[in-house]
Amino acid sequence: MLTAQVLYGLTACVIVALGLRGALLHASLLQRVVAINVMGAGVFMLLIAVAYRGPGLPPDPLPHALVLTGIVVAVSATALALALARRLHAEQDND
Amino acid sequence: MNTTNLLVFDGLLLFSIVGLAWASLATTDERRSVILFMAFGLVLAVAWGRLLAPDVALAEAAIGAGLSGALLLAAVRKQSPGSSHTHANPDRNYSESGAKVVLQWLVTLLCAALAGTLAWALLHALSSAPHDTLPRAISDNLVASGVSNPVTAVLLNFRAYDTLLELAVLLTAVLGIFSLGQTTPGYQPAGPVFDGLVRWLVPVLILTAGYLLWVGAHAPGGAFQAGATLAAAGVVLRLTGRSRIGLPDGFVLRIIMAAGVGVFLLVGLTLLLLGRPFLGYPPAWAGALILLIETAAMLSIAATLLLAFVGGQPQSTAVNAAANRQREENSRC
Amino acid sequence: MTDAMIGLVALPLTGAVATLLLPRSATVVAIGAGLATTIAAALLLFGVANQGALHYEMGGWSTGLGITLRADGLSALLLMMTSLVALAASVYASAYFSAASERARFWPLWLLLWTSLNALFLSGDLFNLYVTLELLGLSAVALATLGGKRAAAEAALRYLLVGLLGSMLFLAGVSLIYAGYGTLDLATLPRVVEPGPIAWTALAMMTTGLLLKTALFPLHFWLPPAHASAPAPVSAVLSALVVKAAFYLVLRLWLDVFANVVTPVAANLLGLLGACAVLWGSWRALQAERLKLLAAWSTVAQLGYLFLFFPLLLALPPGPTRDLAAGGLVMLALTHGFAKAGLFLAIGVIQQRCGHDTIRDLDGTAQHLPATTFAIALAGVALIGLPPSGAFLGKWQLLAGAVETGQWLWLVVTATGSLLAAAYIFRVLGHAFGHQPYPNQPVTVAREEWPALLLTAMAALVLGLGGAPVWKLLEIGT
Amino acid sequence: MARMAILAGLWWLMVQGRADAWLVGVPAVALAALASVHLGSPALPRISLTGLFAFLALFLRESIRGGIDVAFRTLGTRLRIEPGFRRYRLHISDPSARVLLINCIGLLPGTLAADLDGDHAELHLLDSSDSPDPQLLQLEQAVAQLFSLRLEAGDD
Amino acid sequence: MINLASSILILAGLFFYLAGSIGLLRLPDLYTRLHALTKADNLGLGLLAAGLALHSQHLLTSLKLLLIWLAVLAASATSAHLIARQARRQETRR
Amino acid sequence: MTELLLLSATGLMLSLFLGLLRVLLGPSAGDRMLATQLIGTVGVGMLLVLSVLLDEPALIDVALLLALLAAVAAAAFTGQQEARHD
Amino acid sequence: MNWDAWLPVLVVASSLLPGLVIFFLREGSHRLRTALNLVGAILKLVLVGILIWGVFHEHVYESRWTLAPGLDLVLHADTLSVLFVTLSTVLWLVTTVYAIGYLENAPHRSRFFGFFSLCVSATVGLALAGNLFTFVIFYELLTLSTYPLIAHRGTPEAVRGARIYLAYTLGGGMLLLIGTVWLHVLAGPTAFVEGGILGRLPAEYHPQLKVIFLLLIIGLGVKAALVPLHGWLPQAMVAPAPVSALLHAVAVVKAGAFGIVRVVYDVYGVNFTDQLGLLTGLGIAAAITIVYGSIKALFQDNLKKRLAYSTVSQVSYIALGTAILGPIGTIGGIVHLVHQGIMKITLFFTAGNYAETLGIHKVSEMNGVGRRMPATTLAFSVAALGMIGVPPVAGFVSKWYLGLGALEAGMAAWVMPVLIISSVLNAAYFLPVLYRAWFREPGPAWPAEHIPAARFETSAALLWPPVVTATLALAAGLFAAAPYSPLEWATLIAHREYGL
Repeated sequence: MLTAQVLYGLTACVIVALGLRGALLHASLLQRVVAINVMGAGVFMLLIAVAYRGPGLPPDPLPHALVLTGIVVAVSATALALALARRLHAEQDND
Repeated sequence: MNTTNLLVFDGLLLFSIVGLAWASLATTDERRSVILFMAFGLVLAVAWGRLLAPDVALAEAAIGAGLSGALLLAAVRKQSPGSSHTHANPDRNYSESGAKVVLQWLVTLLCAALAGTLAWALLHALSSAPHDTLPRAISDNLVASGVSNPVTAVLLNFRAYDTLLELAVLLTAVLGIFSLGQTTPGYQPAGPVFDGLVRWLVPVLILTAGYLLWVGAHAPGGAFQAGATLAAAGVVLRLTGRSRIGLPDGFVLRIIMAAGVGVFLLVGLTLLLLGRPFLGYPPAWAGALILLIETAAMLSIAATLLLAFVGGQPQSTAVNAAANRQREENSRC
Repeated sequence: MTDAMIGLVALPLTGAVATLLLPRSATVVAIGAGLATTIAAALLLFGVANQGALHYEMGGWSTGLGITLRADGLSALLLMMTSLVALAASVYASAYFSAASERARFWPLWLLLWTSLNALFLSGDLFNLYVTLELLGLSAVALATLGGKRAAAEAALRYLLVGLLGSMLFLAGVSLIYAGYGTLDLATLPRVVEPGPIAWTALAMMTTGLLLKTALFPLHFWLPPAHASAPAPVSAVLSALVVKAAFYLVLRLWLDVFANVVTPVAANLLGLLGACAVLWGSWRALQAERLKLLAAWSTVAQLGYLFLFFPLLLALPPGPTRDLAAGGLVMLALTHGFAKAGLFLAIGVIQQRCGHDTIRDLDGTAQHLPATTFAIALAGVALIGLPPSGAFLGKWQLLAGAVETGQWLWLVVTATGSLLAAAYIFRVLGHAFGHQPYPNQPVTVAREEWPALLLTAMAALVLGLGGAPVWKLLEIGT
Repeated sequence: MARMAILAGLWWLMVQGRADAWLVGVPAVALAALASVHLGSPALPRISLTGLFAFLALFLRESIRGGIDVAFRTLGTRLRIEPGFRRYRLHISDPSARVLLINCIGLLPGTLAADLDGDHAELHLLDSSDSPDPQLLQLEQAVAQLFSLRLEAGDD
Repeated sequence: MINLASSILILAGLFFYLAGSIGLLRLPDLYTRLHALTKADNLGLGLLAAGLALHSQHLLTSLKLLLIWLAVLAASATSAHLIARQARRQETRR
Repeated sequence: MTELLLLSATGLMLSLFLGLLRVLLGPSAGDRMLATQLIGTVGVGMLLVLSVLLDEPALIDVALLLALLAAVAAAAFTGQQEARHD
Repeated sequence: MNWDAWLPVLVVASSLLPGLVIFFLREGSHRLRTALNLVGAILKLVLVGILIWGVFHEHVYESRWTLAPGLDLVLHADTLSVLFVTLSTVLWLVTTVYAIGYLENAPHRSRFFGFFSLCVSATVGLALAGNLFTFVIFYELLTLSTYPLIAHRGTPEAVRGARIYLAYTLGGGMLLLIGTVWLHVLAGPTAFVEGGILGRLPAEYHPQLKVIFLLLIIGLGVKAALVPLHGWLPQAMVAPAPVSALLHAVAVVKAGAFGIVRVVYDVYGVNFTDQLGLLTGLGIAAAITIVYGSIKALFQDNLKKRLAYSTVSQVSYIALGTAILGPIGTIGGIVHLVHQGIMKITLFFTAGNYAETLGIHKVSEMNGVGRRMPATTLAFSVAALGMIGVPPVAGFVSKWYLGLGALEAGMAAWVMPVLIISSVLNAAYFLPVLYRAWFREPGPAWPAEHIPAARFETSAALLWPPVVTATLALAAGLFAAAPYSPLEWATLIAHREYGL
């Protein structure tokens, strides 16, 4: 077991939990989006920590590819969520 | 090299990451939250670098540090800056009571339990020897994949199907944003200094995008990072108050939006017709096909992210074809 | 036949691109693509029936390195249902969306949604499933916003956030699986997965994420507003297919991939939540003032039934009895899919013709729109689980399983839920048959009425009377 | 053409001189150049080579001075600062040169351009007891030399 | 010899980085902090990059490091100005 | 040399950490943004050091991109502020 | 599939298909609708005739269609089903004629006749059901197809009555379903076999079987209107008269009673039921219902309600007959299935005639109606006397056999008093009506004369059906010993059930 793997992996767990908590508790739409992104970052960190094989060794490329896909997907979702939130805000302001 | 010496570095880095995540979610001020999130992204990029994941680090640098921030900032409510009362819903005031506190504690406890369980399981997973079958398979087949960067090989060849669907996700997002109708109002013309920044930044970003696209074949980089960089150029343009931000109109825009999925599909189906498996490139052509697909994907990604920032379909004020053509010519950048 | 699998993904996706590029003829292109997709689904179904489970290695890379598509009896059935429901809804939508701009927006997203459903049912890879789930979620949300009203946008946003949260939990589970077992392939996993912290945690997280998406009580809160405010054809597909997709994954994970990890306690927990969903969903449906809301709450309840099967399936030893129960589960899911889609389309007709869908003011609908009212009645038969609907056969197996395993609680819940369902359905029909000044109108069945009628007839008659092959097909596992 | 060359040089630098990169490089450079043209940057001003060296020298020197200055001001046990604002009339009107100037002011010891308002720059000073004018003037001269411009007479 | 020079440069860069950060903490208001950021940090990065450039075997890599430094320099000078300007405008408006 | 690089990486981390405090303390949005800029600059330095330390030249590209996009972020921040006061 | 396998399907389809076509007919295409109805009804009659002949000669008519593994939809003609099929077919034909007359110019006739046909199809299917599973399916279908008929008028009372009907029947259906499923799990597919099949099960199942029996009887008892499950029946009176006729005489109530017969004889087997000690319970429930229904009927002024409570009471004779062990009691119960049907349908037809022609809804308004509508009132009188059990009308035959059966089974101690009390009560609530109709002077005007064209009596389509059914009731009593008479057939059934 690599120390770095464990360190980063455990941190990832904490971040996932933090993000989840934020997503569940925040009233603000924007901050929920942020929270979900934080959670995503935690999951990505988990994957990258798993991929890590130690200094000087090539890491497992598969999780990296997965994370890249994940990031794109997360950005798409974030963009859509934000566009919706903006639309809602605009309508609320018009009221 | 002794890794224990990086322990302090790792510790501080992780502490900052957790601190930023926590801080960004602890506040009720949207703007503060977003800025903290941007800082979080920056630090994450370093962390990915530290874990030898430069491909991801590039993406994080482009997205987490730059574009996400811009997107989020654009969505921060404009009416009540810095106010914690962001919801126009009057019922919310009710819930500032004991029940809410209990709920908060409950959720916190739940999330702590989640973190604990996850950590427990992860430690179990890490305690056994790493699974090397798949990495080995990847490196064994790398020669046939047409590229020498294993991450690109996975993304665009071994698991190209994922990437095809990922591009479909992007397309969906942009169509969804389109369907919301309107763009956000533009920005005021910026001052000369900002303009100065833009004048050198945009060409350099375009250049960098090209570089990332090319370099992806044998080193970290690729269509997504390139597309995000290109989109960043558009974002900067938009911020200077320009209405033309490098996005074409109408049909051309639709083609660009669809290019990623379209070219991917076209390649896949053509191969199918030629008697090969769907998305099974002949090794001799793989490199060229991947570059082709990546180029199309880059354009789609850039257009999508940019449209997301703009927040809707660019106003098509086409009065007549001539005006349209004129605009097209003006907007090539 | 394996090419049909590619076709199921590539055809609607190509259609989506084509409709995006050719907005003028989007409707024709989309219906064409839909027809082609349906043919592919039928081919696949026949292929699976004749040749057994099929698989396709994407890009020619061996399983594990590449992604493998798989189709067995269950997925072929669900794909067929997806195609039929989506095709019918497409025909309806071609009449529903009249403005050219609306169509241009609708069709690409619609076909993307279709793509994602097909891709999901075919996927044989955990991470690929995550991507398809996201594609599904985003396209569903984007379509839901087409309602244009503020309520729609609000509900859609909540739907999106919940969906994202669900996918993130799912992805976390997937990551854990990769960390622990070094593979993402669904067919390889059952051989390597063993009970222990990794599998438990991963399964718990993935399941929680999926339950959010499939709206199992108490994670259902987002569903009624989202499904009630979307445009009718979209609501139809959301309720009939989209939530089903997530449910399908739960089923796959619990019964195939993690079969030796799942514990009876966990299954009982799912069953209990399902029971709550049945009772609460039905109760709320009974209280609903609007027809669409009623239909949406009914979806919450109907999904609950599906979860009642989990404790039964886990308690039954593998064998014909268990297969019967599993078939009942699938039959119930299929019937609900057709019935609910038809119901939403019928409600859409009412909403457009009457200008509202307030239940109290529906008096006389049976006179004005007899075919649509009949469709609602047929859907009601299927939702209550009366014969000759497929749901009757499904509930029969549910009850039989409960008796067989001595789990009487589920029996009581099923009975109560069915009676509540009857109550809310006949509340509507009572109003529909209510008295109105007599207009001597001929019976008209317009283009927008046919899809609902056919879908509900499928649920209430065809599946119930000709559903035996479903059990046959389900024997074809991966 | 000049900007094309600069951009091509940048490209060459980025790809670390690999020749096979030009397949992507040519369109990328062309696009970047096009963007640069359309952004309305005027044709590159005539840059004098001697001016460039002089400017770079000054720039490096002042940057280092600025860094050291601020470092020692803040690292002392007592903060040796006396912040304040001050208006400064610019002697250069060429827009590009002005932008460069504004940016460089931030790197001079103790100064920071907070706003630009017509011909006047709003400067923030770390130590307002110390007049920044001489070094500013020096910088302006260097910039002017770089762009082959002449300073306008100022009447501040 | 080169190693020594590069080590010194790197250490100096580190020094300025730390100085800038401490300045950021200690200085009393936004503007003064901006001073610390633009001057100290950029110098820090410059020295660090120079040190690493010396260390590097390839000239092109070294030039790339320089390029990065220039980019950061230009970007942070501009953003410092923008941040200051915005703060200033908000102040004067109120 | 490795020790030196390790030292500087850790030192930079410390520097980042201090900047972090400013991000957390604020008080104004501008302060936070400026501290974020600092984190960006430090991050660039850190990536450069790491690229040598871990022998991963691609991290230089990351640093370049980070440098460029940090500018975009700052621009977005101020630009958005401007638009807000229309 | 050969002819023998198709015949039961055709019997069901002969009303189902016309019904489905009728749904899509225009409101105005009166003739086509009538033609379809009549052709269907007559065709069914012919098919049923073949069926009777075949079954008598021990031909096996069975259609089987697998719905799910182990769950077959089976249509099978045995003696009991033929009895019920014949009853419903004949009465359907009559009721159709009546309904055509009754609903002249009324709205939504297509819908009405469509559901009417579906209702009959469900009844016939139920009669031909070859196993409990099939029975349950048609039982629920019957519920579904009658709902729109009860709600047909669309008035708030109609909708309310329909809702109450639905609540009862669906609840009952659910219990029936649970019982059936349970039984299915215990014993596998429960085909209807003369003499029953459950006796073979090991003794440890007996407690469960008792519970299941209770579930099944309660489930069926709802439709059969066993007290206290009868609450829906008086409420459903709001339906148009032909519907009421159908509900009480042919379809719904009968379906429940028929189901009880099936469960006792062909699922459990009467001996086994007795062995489990369940027959007495059933008998007591029936007895209570008989008495209770009669007492309630006594206090109804509304004619249709009085008839409804009379149904509650009379249908339980069937259950009573079932509960009496021994072939004679069985004959009494089964033959009453037919007898009660023809008599009760006559009563409802005539009640409908009074309401439709003169606007008479209450007993108190019937003074002298026999002079205005003698033929109708004659039919009414025949049926009412039959109900009381006056010879030679059919009702007498039923009661006679029930009494004999009770004597034979040694249950006379309590069955006889019930029969006597009930007959007295029957007389008490019918005879005053007859007296009023024939011997009281009519008032100055009828509440509302609807059909002025029919100066004498009422329109032909309304008149002939009750006359025919009254004649049948009389004939069933007079020629009870003739071959193919209901009594003979019931005897055949009983003999086969007891394996005689």
